[in-house]
Formats: sequence, structure tokens, C-alpha cells
Amino acid sequence: MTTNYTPDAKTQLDMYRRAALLKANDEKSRKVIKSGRLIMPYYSYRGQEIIPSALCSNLNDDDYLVTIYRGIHDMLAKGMPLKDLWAEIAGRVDGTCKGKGGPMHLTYPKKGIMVTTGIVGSSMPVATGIAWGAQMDGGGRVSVATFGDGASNIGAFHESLNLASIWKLPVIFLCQNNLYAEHTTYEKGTAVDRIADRAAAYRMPGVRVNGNDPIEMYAAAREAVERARAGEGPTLIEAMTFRFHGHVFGDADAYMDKEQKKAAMENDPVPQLRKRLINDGLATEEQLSHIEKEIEDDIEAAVAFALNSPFPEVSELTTDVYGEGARA
Amino acid sequence: MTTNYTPDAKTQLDMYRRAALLKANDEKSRKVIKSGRLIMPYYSYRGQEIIPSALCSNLNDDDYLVTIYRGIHDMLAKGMPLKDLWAEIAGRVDGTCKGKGGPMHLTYPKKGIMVTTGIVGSSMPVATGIAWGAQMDGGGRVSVATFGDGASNIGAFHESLNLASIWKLPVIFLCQNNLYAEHTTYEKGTAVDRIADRAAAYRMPGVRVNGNDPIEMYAAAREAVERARAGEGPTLIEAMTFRFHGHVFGDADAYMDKEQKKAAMENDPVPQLRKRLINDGLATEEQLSHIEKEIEDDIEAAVAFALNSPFPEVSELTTDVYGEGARA
Amino acid sequence: MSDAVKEKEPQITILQAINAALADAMEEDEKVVVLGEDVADPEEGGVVGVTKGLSTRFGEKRVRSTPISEQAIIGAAIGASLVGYKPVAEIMLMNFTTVAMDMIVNHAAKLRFMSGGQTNVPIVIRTMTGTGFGSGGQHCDYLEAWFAHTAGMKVVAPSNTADAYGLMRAAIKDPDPVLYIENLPSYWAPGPVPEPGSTVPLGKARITKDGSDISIISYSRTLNEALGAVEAMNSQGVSAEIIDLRTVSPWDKETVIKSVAKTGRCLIVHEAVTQFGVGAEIAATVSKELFGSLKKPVERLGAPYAPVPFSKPLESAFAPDAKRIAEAAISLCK
Amino acid sequence: MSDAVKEKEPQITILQAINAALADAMEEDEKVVVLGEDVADPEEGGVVGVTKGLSTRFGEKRVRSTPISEQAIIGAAIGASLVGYKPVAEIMLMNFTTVAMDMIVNHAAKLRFMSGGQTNVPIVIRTMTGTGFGSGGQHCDYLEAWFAHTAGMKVVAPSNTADAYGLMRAAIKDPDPVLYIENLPSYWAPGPVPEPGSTVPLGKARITKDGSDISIISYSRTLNEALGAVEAMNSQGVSAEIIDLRTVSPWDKETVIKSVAKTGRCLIVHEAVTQFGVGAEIAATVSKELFGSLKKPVERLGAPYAPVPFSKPLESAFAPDAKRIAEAAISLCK
Ligand SMILES: Cc1ncc(C[n+]2csc(CCOP(=O)(O)OP(=O)(O)O)c2C)c(N)n1
Ligand SMILES: Cc1ncc(C[n+]2csc(CCOP(=O)(O)OP(=O)(O)O)c2C)c(N)n1
Ligand SMILES: [Mg+2]
Ligand SMILES: [Mg+2]
Repeated sequence: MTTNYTPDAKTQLDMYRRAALLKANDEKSRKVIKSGRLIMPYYSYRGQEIIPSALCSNLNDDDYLVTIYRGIHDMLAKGMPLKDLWAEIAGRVDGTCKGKGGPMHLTYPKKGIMVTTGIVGSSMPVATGIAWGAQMDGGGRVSVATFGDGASNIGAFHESLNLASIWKLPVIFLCQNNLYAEHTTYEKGTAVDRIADRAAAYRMPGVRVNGNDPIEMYAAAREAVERARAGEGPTLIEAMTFRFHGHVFGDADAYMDKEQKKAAMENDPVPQLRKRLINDGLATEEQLSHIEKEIEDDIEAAVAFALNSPFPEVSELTTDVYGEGARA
Repeated sequence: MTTNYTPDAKTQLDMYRRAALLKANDEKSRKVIKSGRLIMPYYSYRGQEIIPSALCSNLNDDDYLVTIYRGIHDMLAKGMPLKDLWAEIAGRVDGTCKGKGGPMHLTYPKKGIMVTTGIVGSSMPVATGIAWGAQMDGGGRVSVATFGDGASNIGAFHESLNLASIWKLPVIFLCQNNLYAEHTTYEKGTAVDRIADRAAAYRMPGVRVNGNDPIEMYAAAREAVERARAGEGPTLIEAMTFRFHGHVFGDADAYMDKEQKKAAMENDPVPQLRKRLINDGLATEEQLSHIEKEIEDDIEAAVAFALNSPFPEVSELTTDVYGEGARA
Repeated sequence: MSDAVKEKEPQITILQAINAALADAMEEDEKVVVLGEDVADPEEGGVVGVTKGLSTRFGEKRVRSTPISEQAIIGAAIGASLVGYKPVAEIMLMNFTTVAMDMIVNHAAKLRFMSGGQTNVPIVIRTMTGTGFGSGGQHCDYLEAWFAHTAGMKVVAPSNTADAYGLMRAAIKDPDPVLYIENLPSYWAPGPVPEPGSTVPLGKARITKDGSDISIISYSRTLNEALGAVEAMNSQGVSAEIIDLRTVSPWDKETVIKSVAKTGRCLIVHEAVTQFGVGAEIAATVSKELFGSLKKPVERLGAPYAPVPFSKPLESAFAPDAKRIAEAAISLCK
Repeated sequence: MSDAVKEKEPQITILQAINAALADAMEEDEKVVVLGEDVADPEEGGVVGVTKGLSTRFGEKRVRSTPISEQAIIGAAIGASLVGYKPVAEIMLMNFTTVAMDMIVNHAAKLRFMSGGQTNVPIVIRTMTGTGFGSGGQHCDYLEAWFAHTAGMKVVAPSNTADAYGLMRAAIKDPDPVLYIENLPSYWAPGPVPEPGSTVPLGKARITKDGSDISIISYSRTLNEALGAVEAMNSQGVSAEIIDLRTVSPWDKETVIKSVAKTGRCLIVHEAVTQFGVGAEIAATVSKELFGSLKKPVERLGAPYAPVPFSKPLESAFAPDAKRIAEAAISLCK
């Protein structure tokens, strides 16, 4: 791991702001679902907040992101507005996709959030294609595909990494290795000790980092982003992490190792970052509390906005199938 | 490369017998097609004969093979009878598939030739499945998937190698790297210097050998077969070779490097093996000429048999869609 | 039999019926093996538990959880079937068949024909689908029309416990590849306990309810919606004959034609998109076979030409329900 | 115009028409890019040369040969289209769409809808298929019914030089994903030189030949077989109206219904397997819309329910040809 890229105080605070937003938003989501106010398949990302926070501290609004069903953390870090998000997962007309996409297909091109896919592995070919476009544009924009450890065993992974390398595309393959693919452990499904090592099969740099460590994660993302912007091609980052709440909301977790889970939750990366910022004198307790309060208020407002937004008209069922002017 | 497995004189002669058959059969095939007596897509394997000859000197009749459109050499080496082969590629009722499969789908389970596929990469998942069956049987049988260098860039490669490794299946992934995928050079399509190195992405041994060198190729095949039989799991072999006659019969070859092709043809591996056998005193000129004469006669007889075999009845069009007793 | 007595009969769910069929088949034939993502018990016997208990009972050698690699899953099933096994492979959701279409269509369906009958591929591909849980555009498609169009494949889609059990047993015994479609929201629907060892022949429809005015042809979840429409239809004096296709391909032309010949009216209902859906083949066939004797044109009721929407009111309007079935049938009988 | 004059008109082949359409589109709009296996000139501009000359003229940045990675090819096209490009991706043969179905069906077709119209995927997927060259079971399937059943996709299949050019130009300009089906044995069929810049609107059929006794509906190669059947039909006093669908989905219901309303008879012909094929939707629709006014039941002529066979006599019997079309039409008019 390179250590050239240590984030400065401002950047670390920026990361914390994102991570705190992500954590609070997940907590609120689970609360709202539990209360029955919203019904949807919800894939909690709790425990994985540092990864996109550190990533997005390195990205511009016009950089691109393709994420997955477990991707609300990625989107929020990239700048998805809370109201557009909440109205969407509530299936309302003010949702970013008018309620038609839902939690698994959130899209917000204004901030480069181009596709959210529910198909394991499919973020990679699409992000690779966006990177091809960015390369042709020549504007130095970067495309990021996020995906899970389980997704590294599907064909699309292989084809995408090979093509991206051959064409030297400005794409980052960001694997969030949370040690489980639904109910299957990493070891049971994946015939390699470190997914990062698979990069060698594509003449591509591959790095495994502790995704819960903001400094390490930031540096890895930074290096990959700079490579991509400089036209040096793709990077595979394997960010080690853990999901606290099972695969999907309601999951009883019986397949998970209790001790492992307990240890991971005790090492909750967001409060750890908070503590360090204060200990290192990079922020004060008041500052952070203020940020957190703002976040709480914003989320609260977004939830209220969402629940007050109307549902789409049933006629929306058959619009947006083809574009305007196209014969349906 | 291990050198524990040097073939003895008898084995070398066996390899030569297979290789000479393959070479003669390809030459005859191209002649017959050129003459207009048969019309079909023909993928010449000329130049690649040593690979399956050395492989099959290590296999039993009840070991399994899944091969591809460019696979007649593999099948003949594995024991496909000439008459069944020729009648099939002539589309006749005496063909091994009653003429319904044709040159891209030759099958001969009696000698373990289970599937021939025309879809790039698809030999691998099927051979992996056969190996799973063989593993459950516990009889020590081995399953081999052959495929080209281009096929190493498709998703099925990745999924198969991962699964085979995780399940420790008795399967050999035999890549015949002839440096071209249709008209595309190896380098232009493949983001790794050696396909064998991709084995590391699956915790699997991978070895690159000179596939045109019978001794080297034999040893690699032998080692992989022993591993598989011993329950130690799969192996990836990258056998370097060259196809002399373009992708498909009629291919003008304009995309190929003339010098490279000329050099390869001057290093024709079959006459080289012949010469060495005589020089090393492992066989006499007479012995080999006799073998070759036998082969010529057998092929001649097979062609005559095929061309005299009737075409299938048109009613065959709708049989073998479902099995007997099944409702169609 | 009075309803009171009926309620006392032991009941199981469709999910349990499938589980029982798998267990009984594995017990009877050691060549039956199961594979798919999360199917073994350390992984909880599948995301909704359809294969629960099987690996504990029959061992993880015969019930194997796989990586997320659908091509490899179907390839493994095909390969093992070529050497004598009878694999039941799970593709978790029907939309994920899209990453394994080559294995299913170019290989499983064709190997018997292309080998001139030398080999065959006796596999069952279990998959689940259906709207109702707010899963949106990539998790709920009914794609049976694709497979029905594929020579060499069989497609079944049970609507109740007896068929769930019997079709699974028949599919496993069948010498060719069978796609077995499960409906996610119906898993927990209870029904009579199927007789152990019973099979439901592939290709045979079932007249679920006799009637004289209109034949309603359906399968899977929408068959039960049609049953749910009976009261509304009765109240308007419409006597519907309701046919459960059970096997979508090869479908039971004879039973359908006979019924429509009697009623003179035909409504085909499925959850898949109407355009170029399974209903088109049935409508085309019925219209031709009964040309001149139909009282009304053959009607189809399926999903609109759109991906599955997330938002609840849209999702609810997407697939045909009892209300819309009743309306369509009543309007056809006016 | 006499045949002698006609023959002097400059002619090009369908292959050249496609090539010209791509070149003209690239010339006109720098966002048009081409990708696929072997498509650039160092790789000979495609296995049969459809894209020959493009990379030499427009550079290998805009015409990119790819690895054998169909998921990555379609993914690359989708991604580039999301950021403003208009990629034309080649999937060498239609059977190879099976390894890219997820990208096509779950992504290209659905992203507009799932994003609520925020994004769209203006890509063209070129693919070739067709029997006639002895390629056997895995290289010749017509699978258009799958894509016609997929909400969000458009499917076109030209039969002549003008449509090959005009449909390609229209497909590239279209804001949504279009599957463009080329027929392998027809590539070298000559025809008039299309007018540069001309487009053929998607969704509009063309009455290729007027007639009064029967409407024959087809597209791609079998349309020309239908034209080849005209003499035989005439000789039996059968006047056929021949309609080239050109766009398979969304298909031109209006033109078809109007024609069949006039002739009272309808024969749908395609090379795909009949069962659950495109003809089923057309037959179902025509039977319904013209209920009571048809002179004969709607007839379909397609391939039997079987994979494509290799052996020449079987292959020749597989797809409908002029002779069988004439027979079917004449028998319908008896
Ligand atoms: C092609 C495909 N197969 C199966 C699934 C079902 N599925 C959804 S999430 C998931 C596990 C993915 O695990 P991983 O890639 O590690 O991501 P994580 O959920 O842990 O973030 C599976 C199997 C799917 N969505 N797509
Ligand atoms: C999935 C798929 N894509 C494309 C093709 C068309 N095709 C046939 S052979 C071939 C080249 C394969 O090259 P390689 O794997 O190196 O094998 P070789 O022909 O050199 O033996 C291609 C692209 C195919 N058959 N299947
Ligand atoms: Mg995971
Ligand atoms: Mg090659």
C-alpha cells in the first residue's frame, strides 16, 4: 500500500460528514421499515460506510458511479439528495426515478449516479462502458463500479476487468468485501485468498485495504483515481469490511458467526473515525455534534417529504418504456 | 515444468500414431472440401496435433472430453472412429449424430467424447459439470475441456475455473493458445502475458508449455491427469501452438503475420516428431511409413463410407427433440 | 365435504410441497442431486428455505451451495446429467436466467438433438419470480415465453401444493431439461398434503373448475387469481371453466380446445407481458382450431408492455388480479 | 420500367448497404462508434466484412475490435450510450446474444423506465443469423421473439438494400436500444443503391406487393422467399399482398390489419420456430381484430419445433422456402 496520499484535516472531516450521513440514514431506514411506514427490500450497508465516504472524497460531481442493490451508502456519499432518495424508496412521484425504480434502481445522473443494478456483477460491464465514453471524451472523468465479494465469481467481473485493462479505461473496480454473499461465506464461494490478487490476471494493479480505515481507504482510492485520470488505466480495490445486519432486512443471520459479527460491531468504523478526529484535534465534539444534528434534521425532513409526496399516476406504468417521439 | 513424466518409447510411438492420423485427416478434409465433395464450415486444426495426441496418451476411454468447433483433432485423438466422424460431417445417417450435429457438434460418448460446442468458452462449464459427476462416482475418471486463447476472455472461463477449484473437481482446462481468436491477435484481446497465470486467480496450478513439443506436452498432461485422479483438483494448461490455415476454411489470412506463419509451418510439429523418433532409434522409417499407410487407407475408407451413406429421412427433423415417451 | 371438515385436513404450503418433492426424490433415487446459491443448510437451505433440511439429511455432497456463477451452475448440472445424475439446479430468480441463457438454450435444450439422441440432459432448473414484494424491474419478470419458444425445453409452473409436488417429481423423472417456475408470493399459500410419490404428468392441463360460458386458461399465481374471480363472475351469471395449464410447454392443446369448443369463449391470463407472451400462442392456436365456432374473439390478459415498476400502486396495476380477470371475463360474456 | 433498364441501375449488396449506413452515420455524427469482435480493419472489418473500411476511415478509437466478451461488449455500449455516445455493437451471431442477455434485457431495455426517464440507452445491437450454410444447432437461430417480448427493446430485420440502409440510419438515431437482425445468406443479395441519408421509420411495415386474395406477412430472408413464391401463386390464380414487417417490434398493426381486412386471409411466415414465435402475436392480434370477417383462419409458417439440423436435406426442410409458402398460400385460398 502506498502512503503518499494522506488526507488532510479538511478531507478527513469531509469523510466523516459523509460517513455520519450514511450511518444515520441506514439507522433511520431500518427504523422506518420496522415501523411499517415503508415496505421494500432493504439491503443494509451498516458497517461499510467508510468505503464510499473515502472514495467520494476523491471524486468530482461529474465522475461516474455504478452501484448495486446494497448501494445507498455509495449514492449518498456521491451526492444523491436525501429527498430524492427517500421519495424514491417510498415509491413516490417526487422520487429520483418517479418511484418507478425503487431502492434497487436509484439513479441520479446530475451527480454521476448513472445506474444501480440488482444483478450481481452487472455494475462492472456498465461502468466499464461509461469509462470508455469518458476516455473518448478526454475530460479526465473517472468511472467507478462498486460490487461485493460474491460478485467477483461471476463472468461479468472477468470480462469487464479484461476489457478495461486492454483498453486502458479510467475505471475503478471497487469490491466491498464484507465476507458474505447472501448466506455464503467468502471462503465457500471464492477460490482465491484475496480478490485483489485477481487483478494480476488482467495486468492490472490490485490492492487489498482495510476499507474501514479511512486513511488506508482514502489513499487507495486516491491512487486509483489519479491513475485513471492520468490515462493509466483501471485499478481493482478490495476493501475489507463487514455488514452488520445480514443480507436483507428481516434476515435472521443464523448463518453468521456470532463472534465475528460481535467483534465487527464493536469495531464500528464510524464512531471510531469520530473519536479519532477529536483525539487528533481535527475536530471538536461540538463541531461533530452539530454536523450530526444537521444530518438528523435533513433525514427527518426527507422522510417527511417522502411520505407526503403523492404516488405516481397509474398511467406512469406505460411511460418511459420508449422515449418521446418513439413509437410504442 | 516438471520432468518426472517422460514418455517411454511405446508411448511416444502412440503419440505419433495419433498425431499422424490427425495431420492426415486434416489434409484429407481440406482436400475433400476444396474439391466440393463436402460443404461445411471447417476449422482446420493443422499445426495443433501434438496437444491432443499427448493429452490422450494419458487418458482412458472412459475419461471425458468436451471440445469445440476446432476440435476434430481432439476427438480423433480420443478415439472417435473415422467412419462415424466422416459420415457425420457429410451429414449422413451413419454419422455419429445421424448427421444432425455436423462438424461443430460431434459427440461420441462411447469414447467419452461428450459434447462439442460452437459457443466460445462453453466447453468449460460443461466439462466442469462432468467432473462433478465423476467426482461423485468416485471412479477416478478425468474430464477435459479444451478451448482456445480467445475463450479465456469470456465469463464462462472465470466461473468454471472458480467452481472447479472450490469443489476440487477432476477437470483439466486445456487452452490451445494458437495466438489468434478468429482475426484478432492474442495481445489485442487478452490482458495477461500468459493465460496460465490466470490460474492463480483460482488457487489452481497453471502451466504454460510448448504444446508442439510432445515431451513437454505429455508431461504437463500427465501431471494434470494424476492430480485429477488423485482428487487434488483441477489444472489449467496453456499449450502454445499455431494454426496453419486461418480461422475457417476459405479464410484469406490477410490479418496474419506472414513471417510468423511461415516460421510456424516450417516448424511443423508432426514431421518433427517423426524425424526425432527415427533419429533417436525409437522407430524405423518403415514402421512409421506403415502406420501412415494404414492411416491413409482408413481415412480413404471412411470418406468412401461417408459419401455412400444415405442422408437422414426428413422425419429426423423432429425426432430427438424430446426423449422417447416424452410428450412433444 | 363441508368447509368445516376441509379445514381440519392437514395442510402444507407450496414451499413445503416443493421441499417434500425434492426430499422424496432424493430418498428414492440417489442420482438426484441439488445445487444452487445458498441451497445447503449452513446457508439456510435457500434464501426462502425451499431446500431446507436436504443437505442435513442427504449430505453436502448431494446438496451443494455454489458461488454466484449461474453459467457454472447450469453447466455443472448439464455435465453431471450427461454422466448419469439428475441434478436439480436453482437459479434464484427468473431474471438471473439471463446470465445462463447460453447453457440453458444452446446446450441443455439442444444436446439430445445435436448428438442424434446419443446424450440427454435430464435436469430440472428451479427458479422463482413474481411481483408483489416491491423488488422492481430486475427481479420479477415472467420469462416463460422464451423457454417455450426453445425447442427441447419443457416449462412447468404449478399453482398449488399437489401440482408443486407432482410436477417436481415428474420433472425430475423426465429425461429432458425442465424449467420449473415458482411464484414467490405464493410460497406460503397452504393446500392439501400431496400424496407421497404422486406425479403430475408433464403436458397435462387440469380443469380446476367446470363452467359453461367461458374458458379461462392460466397457470402459476394468476390461476389462483382466476379462482378468486369466480364469485364476482357468478354474481354476474358468468359460469367460467378454469383451466390450469400446469405445463406451459408443451401445453395441453387438447384439453384447452375441448373446453373452448364447449364454452365458445376464451380468456388467457398470465403475469408475463402480454405482447409476444405465452398467451399469443394459445390465442393463435385456439383462434385457428375453432375458427368459425367461437362466440367471441380470444382475449388475453397479461402485464402491460413495461418493466415491472417499484411503486406500490403501479406494481399492483401491473399483473392481472381477480378483479381485472372478472371484469374481462364478464365483458367477454356480455 | 423494363427489366433491361432495371438491370443497368447501379446495385449494391445488403452487406454494402449496412456498411454504407454505418459510414454515413459516423460521418454525420461523431458520437456514433462501432465495437465488436473483429470489427476493425486489422481484423478485416468483421468476419464477413460488414464493417470493413470503417476503422481506416474513422480511426480505431471509434471502431474497436473487442475480446470475445459479449457481456463486456454490450456493457461497453450501454455505458458509452449513457454518457452521450451512440454505439453500434456487433454480436457476431444471434445465438451469442445468449451470453449477453442480462446486459440486453435487464439493463439496456430497462434503464430508461427504471430511472423514470432520467437516462436512456441509444444503442444498436447488430447481429446475424440464418440457416443455409450448414452451421448446425448453435449458429442459426432466429430469436427475435425473445426481444419482442422484452419491454423497452425494438427489433428490426431488413430484407433488402434500401431497408438495410434506412433502418440502420433510423436505429442509430433512435433514442432506445434497437436489435438489428442481419441474415447471413442474404448479405450478398444485390439491390438498388439506397439514397444517402434516407431513413426508414421504425415501426412501419411496407407493402412490398399489392394483392387481393391473401396477405402474407414476413420479414428478413423469408420475405424474399415469399416474393419468390409469387409466380407459383399467380399461376394458381392467387393474388397475394406481401407485407414486409421490417420492424418486428413494435410491429405495424395498422398496416397488417388493413391489408388482412381487405384480403380476408393471412399467412405469417418467418424462419424462427413457429411455436411461441413472433407469428403467434400477429395471428392472435389479427384473429381478434378481424373476428368474424376473416375468410380463413390465420395461418403460420415457421420452422418446426426443433434445433437447426446440420444435414443438408434436413436444413433445407427446416426454414420455410418459396415452394412451401406458395403451397400454404394456395391451400388457404382454395
Ligand atoms: C446474477 C445474480 N445472481 C444471484 C443474485 C441474488 N443475489 C443478490 S445479492 C447476492 C449476494 C451478493 O453478494 P456480494 O457480491 O458479496 O455482495 P453483498 O450483498 O455482500 O454486498 C445474491 C446471490 C443476483 N442478484 N444476481
Ligand atoms: C460466445 C461466442 N462468441 C463469438 C463466437 C464466434 N467465434 C467463433 S470461434 C471464435 C474465435 C475463438 O478463438 P479461440 O478461443 O482462440 O479459439 P481458436 O478458434 O483459435 O481455436 C469466435 C470469436 C462464438 N462462437 N461464441
Ligand atoms: Mg458480500
Ligand atoms: Mg485461438
